[in-house]
Amino acid sequence: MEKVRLPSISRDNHQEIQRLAKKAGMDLNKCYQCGKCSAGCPVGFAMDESPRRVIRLLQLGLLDEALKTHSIWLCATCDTCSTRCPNGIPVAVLMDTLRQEAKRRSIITEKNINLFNEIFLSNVKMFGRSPEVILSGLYNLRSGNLFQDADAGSHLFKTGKAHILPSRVKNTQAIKRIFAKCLEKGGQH
Amino acid sequence: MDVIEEQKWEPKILAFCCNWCSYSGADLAGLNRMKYPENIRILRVPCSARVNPQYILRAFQKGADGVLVAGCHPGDCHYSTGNYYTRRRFLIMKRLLEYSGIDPRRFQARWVSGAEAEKFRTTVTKLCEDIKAIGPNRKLRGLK
Amino acid sequence: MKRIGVFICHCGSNIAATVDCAKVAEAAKAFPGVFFSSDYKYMCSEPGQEFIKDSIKKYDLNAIVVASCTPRMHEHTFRKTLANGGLNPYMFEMTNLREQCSWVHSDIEKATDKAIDLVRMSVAKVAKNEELFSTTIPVHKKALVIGAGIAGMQAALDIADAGHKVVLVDREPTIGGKMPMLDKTFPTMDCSACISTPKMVEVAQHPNIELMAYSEVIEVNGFIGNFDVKIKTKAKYVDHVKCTGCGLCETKCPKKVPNEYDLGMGLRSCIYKPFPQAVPNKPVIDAQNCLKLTSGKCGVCARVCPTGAVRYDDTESFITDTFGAIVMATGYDLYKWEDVYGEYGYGKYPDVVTGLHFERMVNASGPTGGKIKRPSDGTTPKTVVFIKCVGSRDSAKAKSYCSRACCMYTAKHAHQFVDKTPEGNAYVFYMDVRTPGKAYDEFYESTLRDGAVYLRGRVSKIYQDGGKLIVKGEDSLIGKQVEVAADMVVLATAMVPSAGSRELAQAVGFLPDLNGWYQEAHPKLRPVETPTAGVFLAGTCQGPKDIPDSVAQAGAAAVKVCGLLSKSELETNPMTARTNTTVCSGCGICVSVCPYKAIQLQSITERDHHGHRITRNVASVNNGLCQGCGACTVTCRPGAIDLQGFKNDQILEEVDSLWT
Amino acid sequence: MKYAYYPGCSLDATGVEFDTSNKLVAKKMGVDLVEIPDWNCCGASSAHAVNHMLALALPARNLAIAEAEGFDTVAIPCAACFARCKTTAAEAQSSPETKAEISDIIGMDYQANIEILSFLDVLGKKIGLDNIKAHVIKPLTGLKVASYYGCLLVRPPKIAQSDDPENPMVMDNIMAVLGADPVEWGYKTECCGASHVVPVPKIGQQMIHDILKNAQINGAQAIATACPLCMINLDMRQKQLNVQLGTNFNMPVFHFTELVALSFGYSPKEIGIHKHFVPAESLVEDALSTGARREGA
Repeated sequence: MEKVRLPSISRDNHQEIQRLAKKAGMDLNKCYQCGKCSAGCPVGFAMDESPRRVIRLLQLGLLDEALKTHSIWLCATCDTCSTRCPNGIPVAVLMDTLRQEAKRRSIITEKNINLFNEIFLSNVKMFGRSPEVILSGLYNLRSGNLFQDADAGSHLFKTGKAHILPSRVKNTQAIKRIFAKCLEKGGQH
Repeated sequence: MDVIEEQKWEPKILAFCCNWCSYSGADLAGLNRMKYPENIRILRVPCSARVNPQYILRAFQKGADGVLVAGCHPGDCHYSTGNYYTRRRFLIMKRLLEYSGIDPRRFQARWVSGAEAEKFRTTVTKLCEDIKAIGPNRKLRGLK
Repeated sequence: MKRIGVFICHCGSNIAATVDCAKVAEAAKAFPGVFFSSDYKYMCSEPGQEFIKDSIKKYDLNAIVVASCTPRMHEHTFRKTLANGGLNPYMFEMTNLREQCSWVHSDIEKATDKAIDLVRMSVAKVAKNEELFSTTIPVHKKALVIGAGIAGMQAALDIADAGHKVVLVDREPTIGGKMPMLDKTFPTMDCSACISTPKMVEVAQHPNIELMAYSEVIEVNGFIGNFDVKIKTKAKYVDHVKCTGCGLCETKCPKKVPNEYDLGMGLRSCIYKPFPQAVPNKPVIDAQNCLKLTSGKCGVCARVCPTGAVRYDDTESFITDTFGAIVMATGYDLYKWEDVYGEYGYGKYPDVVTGLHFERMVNASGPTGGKIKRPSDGTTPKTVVFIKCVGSRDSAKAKSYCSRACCMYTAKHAHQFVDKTPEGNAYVFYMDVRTPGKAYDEFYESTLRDGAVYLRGRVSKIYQDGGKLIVKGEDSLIGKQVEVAADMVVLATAMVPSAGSRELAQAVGFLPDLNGWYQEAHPKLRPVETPTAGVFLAGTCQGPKDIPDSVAQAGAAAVKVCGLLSKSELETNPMTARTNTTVCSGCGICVSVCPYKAIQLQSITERDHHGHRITRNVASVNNGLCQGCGACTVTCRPGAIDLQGFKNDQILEEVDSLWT
Repeated sequence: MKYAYYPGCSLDATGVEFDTSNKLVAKKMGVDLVEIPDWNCCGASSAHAVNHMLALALPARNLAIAEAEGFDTVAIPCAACFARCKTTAAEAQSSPETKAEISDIIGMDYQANIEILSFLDVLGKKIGLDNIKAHVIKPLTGLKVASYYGCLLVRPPKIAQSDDPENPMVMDNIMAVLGADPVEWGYKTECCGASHVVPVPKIGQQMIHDILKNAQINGAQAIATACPLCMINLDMRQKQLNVQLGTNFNMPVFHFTELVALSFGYSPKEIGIHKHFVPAESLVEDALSTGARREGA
């Protein structure tokens, strides 16, 4: 069992945690660790740390540990937790916030999810839309799972549910502008 | 006043304290021998809701450099609802004073319970420091 | 013309060490109206007080200022000194030189200057003091207890045993409240009805207690010692004088409806007693459902009644009476979890029940004869999940407070279930186990030994899956999700103030707290008093409590009542508000701000300056009710209402004196 | 009624029959759907995982265009798109700064006053059950349907503003007026994992499995969805699940508007029922024929 030496909060990561909590619109002290969020979490079964424990890590000032969890990547943002939290804590938003922060620090514990997001967004950036075929195609290529969902492919094409040529936005400049602006406004992609 | 006077100037601050919370908070500060500036003059009232805004205006007219109104915490009023009136009343009062050119820092309404000796001490100490920083009040002086 | 005497106390060295008392006394001589000023080692000592009395005679003083410790300490002492010295005790002001000067400062020069200022303030004020006289009000030696649950019954019995008359009112057809509904009581596990029903009988038979069941307090006027109360008794449709309570009518009544007493799990007739040991042990007719009263048909009960006690034409009746004191004992209801807990099924799953349902189930005289059965199919559950804090400690959905009794009764329920179901599984989902009571934690531990499994975590969802209820939680101690396939789920729902308690409080003249509980006058030092003098609190109306605490608090309230009723009259504090009717415009704003309903508009007839008779409204203050807070004085635009002892001119003189 | 229509990427591909049935139903109900010109992807389900502002700006552009075109309402079939747009609107409405920042990023003036409706809202809130009932000519009598809402149409409650976050009934009620028999089940608002099934298949599959399982246990013959992502997950993945988890699911899944369209008398063919992965025609035929028999009798 790993030992935590308290106080574990150095001044700056305390401020860092407060900043993230503020960004997520929550007050960490409000969480009394009842676990209702984790009890109802549909992805909970696959998480290394339950959402409750992720919040606990932050309460104790263990920011890096929190950012290293797989949980923040596995969260499906279904908001079951936030909806039922007796203290009205926006848990899902916190997960988003931590995920974004982890990515900013390039702490990526779920490579495939990150890869999926990157391809997804680079598609959106390029076409203004998200052509599913290209998405899964590129994803398979880069993740190395070459034949994932290949079985479904034929049916998709046969039924016209997939097109080789992606539909795209005419005004691609507008989209590029949006991406550029958002990047300069901090955050990354 | 001339420079020399300016230097040995000591602010005079009037504090209205409700009998049940803030006045006994001040007493407790005494019991604990807590030190705070001599500039404060406590005037005992049954409830902060007894403090008529007129008194504050009068104090500033007569030459008060600062005024404090202290009462029980909202919800703990000995008379159950008095300090709610106080709270609303002095929000407006503050604006009026600001309007009439008085630095709002000169007038404060604070909640100090009978147990909060330390809070009483820090409140009045802070108030004194602020007022010393702002300097003597000349607004409303001698207005009749 | 005031002849003021000033006395500066050294309090040994307490004051003298930091304040130059002689200098202060000397300075005071120069203050307007001061005829004598001196310092002395201990003013509160016997010789000190003699010194004051002598000076009063010697210098013909008619107002006194003593500068010593805090008035909260010795104001009363010196008032008596004045009285003994032949002055009105209110011709007195006290300067706080110890707590608020010498003890908090160290610079002698500055402290002395401040002391002089403080004394000047007191002198300025006392110059405006007037003689005040306290009046007396009579005390009606009769108490009203509202609500006849265990707390109300206990309070009534204690007051009655002390020899005072008590009227005990309850809106239900029987007294007893919720306690008789319970099966056993923690931690001793003695039968709840067995210890509460004898009390009900004792109440009914007590010569000093007048029982008014099926009745409600609808109007309260007056003040401490003199509350005028209007009480409504609902139509019973049965003459309880004639009725012998034989119960024949109940057996013959053709219509059956769900029994409130069994939370709808059992049936009752429309002419009914809520339960066999009801007190009074005589039935009433439920007018909403009675065939005779709704459709005119039937009339069986009247026909079978051997004493002809049934009265279909009965109507509600009213009485008014005067009481010296009132005890509020209106109790609690259970939080309506069905309204907000969708994740637990909004009450659409029949086998998700509350703790009170469970109590009725395990109760031998309950609808299932003491057998734990699933409401859905009547089978015996093998796996039962207990969920704590449903509605409690949930600021997002329900109540943020802890309901205090749930941890213990849930432990009791879990114990009872495993006790009655040898191979049964009891799972308790909790956030904390709070057992701060004598033998409470030991009880919880015994429940654990019985085999109940405690899981730390709030349940997120319950859903029906075939015959089972799937309960999804987290065991937060291992950080893993847990899922229980349960046959029945018991919710420990929050306590909330009983329906109508807010309206009642307003009628009596005080405000409940944010959650609707009755607010005690002081959380520590006046726990059974309300801000309204003469009104006291017993039991859960003040906040969630278990039975022992309710009974203890009832006893405390009773003592307060007895203390009050032991006096034949009360001396009123003369420092109350007073109206100058000549300038009062009758706007009535003071009426609305008074927390004690002490001010009323009263019409007076007078002659105006042309000699015409005119009638107009003016504010008049009831000295019995006024507590002297002065909130009214500030709202008075013409400045007609003022507070004796803290009059506007007194305070303004104090303010002015600082800068003269 | 004239609504701006935001199909979103999926309806242009895997959700094509959702698009078709929406338009058929709208036509029948006299609702004029006008596709937002040159709309872009709303960023779901990746943008919010990466960049907060991006997650607001992408939907905002579409909404701003619709506003500029003079629409006061936009109808959005995809639950994910719906959620992203509602979130954007909520954040912009709650803070003028955010609104200004968004407008600056997209280089258009975003008012955040256009009303955003899911198709459940359109049918449930705007058109209304009676109106739908009036158009039913081929009731789906006795078809046991599990109405599946998923997460984004009901949560977070303040954003989604559905009829109920824990036990929504709007789709069940619609199914009932179609003559179908809505089943009571426990997973109507559980999450299907959205895109998880691609990057983390094992997890995604488990989530989908649990939903199908619960529908099965509670006697559903079919599942009705209101989101193309849910649809593709529940429909396309069954075969995969059977291989991976050794199950034998064969549960037809529908876009709920397909069922509405069917009961309005459109043929399975024109709606595109044959495009489903799990064959659904025969089930539909049975339901329609029993319906017809009952009508006849």
